[in-house]
Amino acid sequence: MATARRFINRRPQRGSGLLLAAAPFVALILLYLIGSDMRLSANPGDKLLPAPSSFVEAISALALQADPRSGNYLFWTDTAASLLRLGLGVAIAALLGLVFGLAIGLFPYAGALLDPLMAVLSMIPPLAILPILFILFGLGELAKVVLIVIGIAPFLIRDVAFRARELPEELLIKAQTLGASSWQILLRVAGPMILPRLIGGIRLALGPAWLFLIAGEAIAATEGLGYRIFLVRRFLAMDVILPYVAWITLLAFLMDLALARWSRARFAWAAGR
Amino acid sequence: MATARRFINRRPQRGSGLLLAAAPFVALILLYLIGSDMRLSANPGDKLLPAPSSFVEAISALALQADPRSGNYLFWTDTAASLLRLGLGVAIAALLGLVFGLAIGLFPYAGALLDPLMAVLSMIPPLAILPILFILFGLGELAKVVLIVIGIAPFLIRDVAFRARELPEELLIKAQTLGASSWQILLRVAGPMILPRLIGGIRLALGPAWLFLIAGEAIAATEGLGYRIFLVRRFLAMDVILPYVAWITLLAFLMDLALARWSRARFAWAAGR
Amino acid sequence: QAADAKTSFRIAWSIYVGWMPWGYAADQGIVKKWADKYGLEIEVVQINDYIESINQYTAGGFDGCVMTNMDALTIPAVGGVDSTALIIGDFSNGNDGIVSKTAKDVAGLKGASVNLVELSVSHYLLARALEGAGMAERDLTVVNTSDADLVAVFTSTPDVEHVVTWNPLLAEVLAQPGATKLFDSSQIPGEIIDMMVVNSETLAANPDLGKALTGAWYETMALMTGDAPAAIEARTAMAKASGTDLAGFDAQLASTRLFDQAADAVAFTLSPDLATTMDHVRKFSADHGLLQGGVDQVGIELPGGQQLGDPSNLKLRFTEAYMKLAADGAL
Amino acid sequence: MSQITVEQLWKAYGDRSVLERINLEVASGSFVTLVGASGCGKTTFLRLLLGQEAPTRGRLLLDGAPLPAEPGPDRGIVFQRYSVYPHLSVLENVVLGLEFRAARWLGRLRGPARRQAFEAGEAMLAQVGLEAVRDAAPTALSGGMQQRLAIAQALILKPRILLLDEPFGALDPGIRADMHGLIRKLWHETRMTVFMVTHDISEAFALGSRILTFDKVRRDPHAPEAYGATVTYDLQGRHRLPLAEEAPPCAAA
Amino acid sequence: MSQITVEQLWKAYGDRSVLERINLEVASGSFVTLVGASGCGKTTFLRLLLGQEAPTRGRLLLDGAPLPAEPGPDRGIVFQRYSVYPHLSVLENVVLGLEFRAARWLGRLRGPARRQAFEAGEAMLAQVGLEAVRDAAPTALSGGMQQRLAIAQALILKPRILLLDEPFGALDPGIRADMHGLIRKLWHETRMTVFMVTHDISEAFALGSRILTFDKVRRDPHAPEAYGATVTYDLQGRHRLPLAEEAPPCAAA
Ligand SMILES: Nc1ncnc2c1ncn2[C@@H]1O[C@H](COP(=O)(O)OP(=O)(O)OP(=O)(O)O)[C@@H](O)[C@H]1O
Ligand SMILES: Nc1ncnc2c1ncn2[C@@H]1O[C@H](COP(=O)(O)OP(=O)(O)OP(=O)(O)O)[C@@H](O)[C@H]1O
Ligand SMILES: [Mg+2]
Ligand SMILES: [Mg+2]
Repeated sequence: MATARRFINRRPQRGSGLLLAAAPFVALILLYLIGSDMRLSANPGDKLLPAPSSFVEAISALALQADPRSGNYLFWTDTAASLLRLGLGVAIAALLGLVFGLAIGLFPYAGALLDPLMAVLSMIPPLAILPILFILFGLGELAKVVLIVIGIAPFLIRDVAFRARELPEELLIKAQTLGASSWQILLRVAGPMILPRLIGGIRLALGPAWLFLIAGEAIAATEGLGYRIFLVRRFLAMDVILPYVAWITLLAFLMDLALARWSRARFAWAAGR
Repeated sequence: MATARRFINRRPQRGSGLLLAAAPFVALILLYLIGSDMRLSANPGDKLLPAPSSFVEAISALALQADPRSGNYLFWTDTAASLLRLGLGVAIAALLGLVFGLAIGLFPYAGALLDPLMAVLSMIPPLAILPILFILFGLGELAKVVLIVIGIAPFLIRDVAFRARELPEELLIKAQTLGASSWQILLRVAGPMILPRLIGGIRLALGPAWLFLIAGEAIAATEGLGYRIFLVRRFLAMDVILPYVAWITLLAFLMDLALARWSRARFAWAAGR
Repeated sequence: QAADAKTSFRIAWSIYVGWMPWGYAADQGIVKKWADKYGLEIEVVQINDYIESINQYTAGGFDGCVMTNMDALTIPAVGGVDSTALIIGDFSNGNDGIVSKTAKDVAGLKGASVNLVELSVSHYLLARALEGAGMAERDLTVVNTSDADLVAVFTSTPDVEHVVTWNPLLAEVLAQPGATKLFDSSQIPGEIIDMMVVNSETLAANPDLGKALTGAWYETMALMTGDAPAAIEARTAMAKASGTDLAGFDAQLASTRLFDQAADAVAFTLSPDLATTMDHVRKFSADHGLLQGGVDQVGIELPGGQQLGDPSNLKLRFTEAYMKLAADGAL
Repeated sequence: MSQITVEQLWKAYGDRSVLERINLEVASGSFVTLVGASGCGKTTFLRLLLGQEAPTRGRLLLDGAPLPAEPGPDRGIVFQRYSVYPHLSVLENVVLGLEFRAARWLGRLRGPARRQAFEAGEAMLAQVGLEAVRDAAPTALSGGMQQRLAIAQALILKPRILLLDEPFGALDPGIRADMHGLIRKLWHETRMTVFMVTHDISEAFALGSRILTFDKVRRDPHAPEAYGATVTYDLQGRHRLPLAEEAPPCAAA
Repeated sequence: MSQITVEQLWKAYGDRSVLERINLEVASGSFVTLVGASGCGKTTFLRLLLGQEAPTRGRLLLDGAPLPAEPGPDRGIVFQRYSVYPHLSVLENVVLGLEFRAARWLGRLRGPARRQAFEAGEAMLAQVGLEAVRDAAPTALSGGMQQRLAIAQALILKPRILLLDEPFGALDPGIRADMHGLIRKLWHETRMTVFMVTHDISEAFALGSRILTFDKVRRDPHAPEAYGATVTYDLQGRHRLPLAEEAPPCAAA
């Protein structure tokens, strides 16, 4: 009976679903292994598609052996430095998003003042103003964090403002009939109700945040995942680059997952929306 | 009576709203002029914050005078080259978004196969895998277009897939009771209904698209807005960089506006959503 | 002047064979030792992106920065920052080169696309090579390519056939099977100069800064040259920091005329060839729009009072004074 | 011609029983109205008839053969909302079924076939009184007009069974009366079998030739979800009982 | 104590008249139900009473003084939906008004004041029969329970006027009857003035001590939006008229 059903109505079983999900990854890995083998047999010194053993060597050298110059385990100091910058940048942008987004979305005057500015700011490609940023904020940690903030804050602000305007008007009216002032509405109604959406916005902004982190580290840093990638890129050390990219992807993935989980646990009431 | 009203209930009049909107821009311009004047009076050769007249000179040299070396009007060839790359990249990504997004969102088998892959792909920072892109696609126009596609297609695919899953189930069921095959549902129901959302997705992706365009042009090019910015960065020619950034911002703004207008005109039925 | 009475200074450097000693000197405390001697604080900052370090210096973020003679002219000097070449560290003697997969000589580049960092010394090297072969830049197409990606694109993309670059990228590119070096900087010796540039006003107000830097530099030079275990160790550390090994680093050094003796640097600075070189450089810069006011826009002061360009706009100065102090053992 | 047989039908979602032990014979051409408290499984029953869900146990037969396991053109449906396609004009909405049937690959007719289909569509629109707005966008129509359009759209393929899930629940009382007239007229003309869910008892009695009430007969106070609902009353139309007062709601308020 | 006077009230949005020439005296402690076809301006009238909208012409007086021009704690409201805060527990929802009143800056009470407020909240919850679910999330409640919560939330500040906009429109008939009992009880106890919009005529008559019907009396066939609605019938409670049949709907179906 199920044979003739429309493709739109056919669902994979649990097991075959997992198989299907794994298939493209397996295919990609196989493709890589074949390509790597072909290039390496033509030129054993080829650096483009290293054998998997080279990844292990390169990464264990970085992760398990202290760098003789600095005594650091580079892989971990890179990771720590990048995560710190990313965390700071995202946290600051989120705070700006919450404060300015709520103000713009809730208060018509604030909206009239800042909405057009944000619309224009969000259109400026941050990479184009990198030189200006470095000059304004120096080449230290500040500039890298600022780049992330500038890169994602306008998006978060506009997203929060948009969502604040979408809050059911009835709930804001009701708060007023309960005697709430604008400030109390912000603090106890609009603020808490916007939080899960802010988390959603942060999840969307994580991709760009990584991008700006890497771009910033490429130009001025002495450690960090992006720094390392750009340092060894000059020598085409794919045995370092590819594991670093995989590691970044994994970190990004875990962050996204953690935020999603946390949001679902903490803001269970918003789940259905 | 209106004096004691809550801030949340107070709306600016039309005229004062315009004034408010203009205020931050005027403030920014004033700030720039003061800063520029201060630096220029300390060092007349300063290139960091040039006087407005320098912008005019620099841009009219690029826009109105043919380059002696190539005979081109650089400002316009840069703009044309960048817009072509951007347009191609966005168009291809949109097509991929539509095709794969609909397939993933509508067909459970396609979703099981591609959803996890897309989740992982969308987490890879494209800037980190630039070398791989060059190797696969060369250094010509193709690589720059591909960078844009790789940068935004996963987002568009996932966005469309998500929206396809959000289509009212009733409408898909109803199509089946009208005898539609999966293919017909795709073609006449889900496809057309997703289009306005695709435009919305493209609008969101335009920012990142510009980013990737600039990053690609920074790496290897002979013309383009990003190329020029990174080239003249070598001698800190802010008199070129700032007008170029303003021009990019304007272009991005106009594109966004045009898409919004067109979408509202063409998909009037989706307006209320 | 704002530069008066300063005791703490910031110096920027970026990774390049001739500048690695700065990183080593900072790591080993040599810079601190000399700074202490003159009662100063000197912070030595490594910056990934060479151009960004010069831009920062030009914008006032640093008091000194390493750069080539050409960039010193086209970036800080043109930007109105009066700069002095404090230490002539080396000149490129084969460290910059033109490499091709298909062409056999410079003339073979006619009509081709050449990938390089536009407006850099690579561009200058190409211009000089073309001049020597009786060609001009319009005979080929220059494709601006980021230095970080030159190796990748040359080794892996068939449509990139010719590149101009510097070490250590040059060595990577040459290692590619079938790559031929068409031209290198040893054919224009002394024209691509790597130096420590400091802000002239700061230097005038704080001559001790010049003394401390010069002292630290030549102590490091003495430490790293030769075959003593300490020298091997120093060069190994520098090799590691620049992403290669001792052999690779020594190979790069071999194509660099490093002035490890201050007296040699003084002699180079005083030689009349320097004026010729700078004249070439400023003509190239003017041709490429870097000196928009023409060849004479910026004045260059050479040792012995000789001047090039606009004498009322002297922004780039060469001086042997501090190196001479080192040569005389007077620091 | 379209006789429905329900045999020992049982539907559960995981541990949760929704419907149990339903046995029915519905004669071809019946107008069956389904009432019962919210959450009693009325919509679920319609979904089973539609083929959108499969029974957990038991069988559903159409003229003695098992019902196709997915929705198809033999069974039309009208939902409370979201029943028309916002991106198509009124006329295009009605013609859609004909286009699906005739244009397998493009889903879009051309030339004379198209003209013919559109004429049929206009005739259908005239029957539901929408000929004047044939080129309008459905979003511009009132709720009642949208539901008329949804009915026209479902009827154009002449389904043997028409399923209606609270089709007038969102409409104003006045408009609702109009719709009753319309649906009764169409039922008389086409003689199809109709199943209609409603919350409005008087509507159920006014329209139905047969009224089924759904409720739970077994209750386990410790496991309120253990048992499902079944048909508790099976009444002939034009026969009134104060059902709402009698049957306690299934779901806790 | 809370006498409402409406004088020559007229409300238009741009060219579109919604309400016109409304004159009313509502005695303190009345239970006024408002009926009328969809789009007749019932909600608009409530919004004017609430201060959410300003009249285009005419005046609204509360005990002889102009009504405050924005919502405040003297006038409580319950909407058809979206009336409770999903991010607060049931008890927190009820206490919110007390916290707003007492904690000007934080909007959140601490210490004994907090304990006192929460006790008052629990007493209020007991009145609407929700004491058992005080710590639950409102999203976990049924529709009827959510509306009871919304009423409790509005009543805790003892507003002089309570406005209800189709408060039971989304509820099941059985639950609706419960709610009628509840609202009547609370009205009796508090003696506040109640305005309640409903679509259900029998509800209007069952609850109201006074029933107002809204409709357009003037119509311009060429400009259907030129004229607004006004009060067409003003009836005492417990007095029935087949109003639905008489008053044609304002908005075209
Ligand atoms: N896909 C599903 N998974 C789990 N439970 C479901 C599912 N669909 C419906 N149910 C449950 O089955 C029960 C019956 O739902 P159904 O929608 O059939 O009720 P109904 O009688 O149509 O109610 P209403 O009058 O509110 O429309 C409900 O308790 C519902 O929660
Ligand atoms: N902000 C507004 N701007 C313009 N028109 C409005 C606005 N608010 C309401 N209207 C119009 O005023 C008329 C009355 O609306 P209102 O919501 O008061 O009707 P109602 O009697 O409550 O209807 P229902 O029974 O459907 O809730 C409608 O035609 C509506 O379109
Ligand atoms: Mg239902
Ligand atoms: Mg209303």
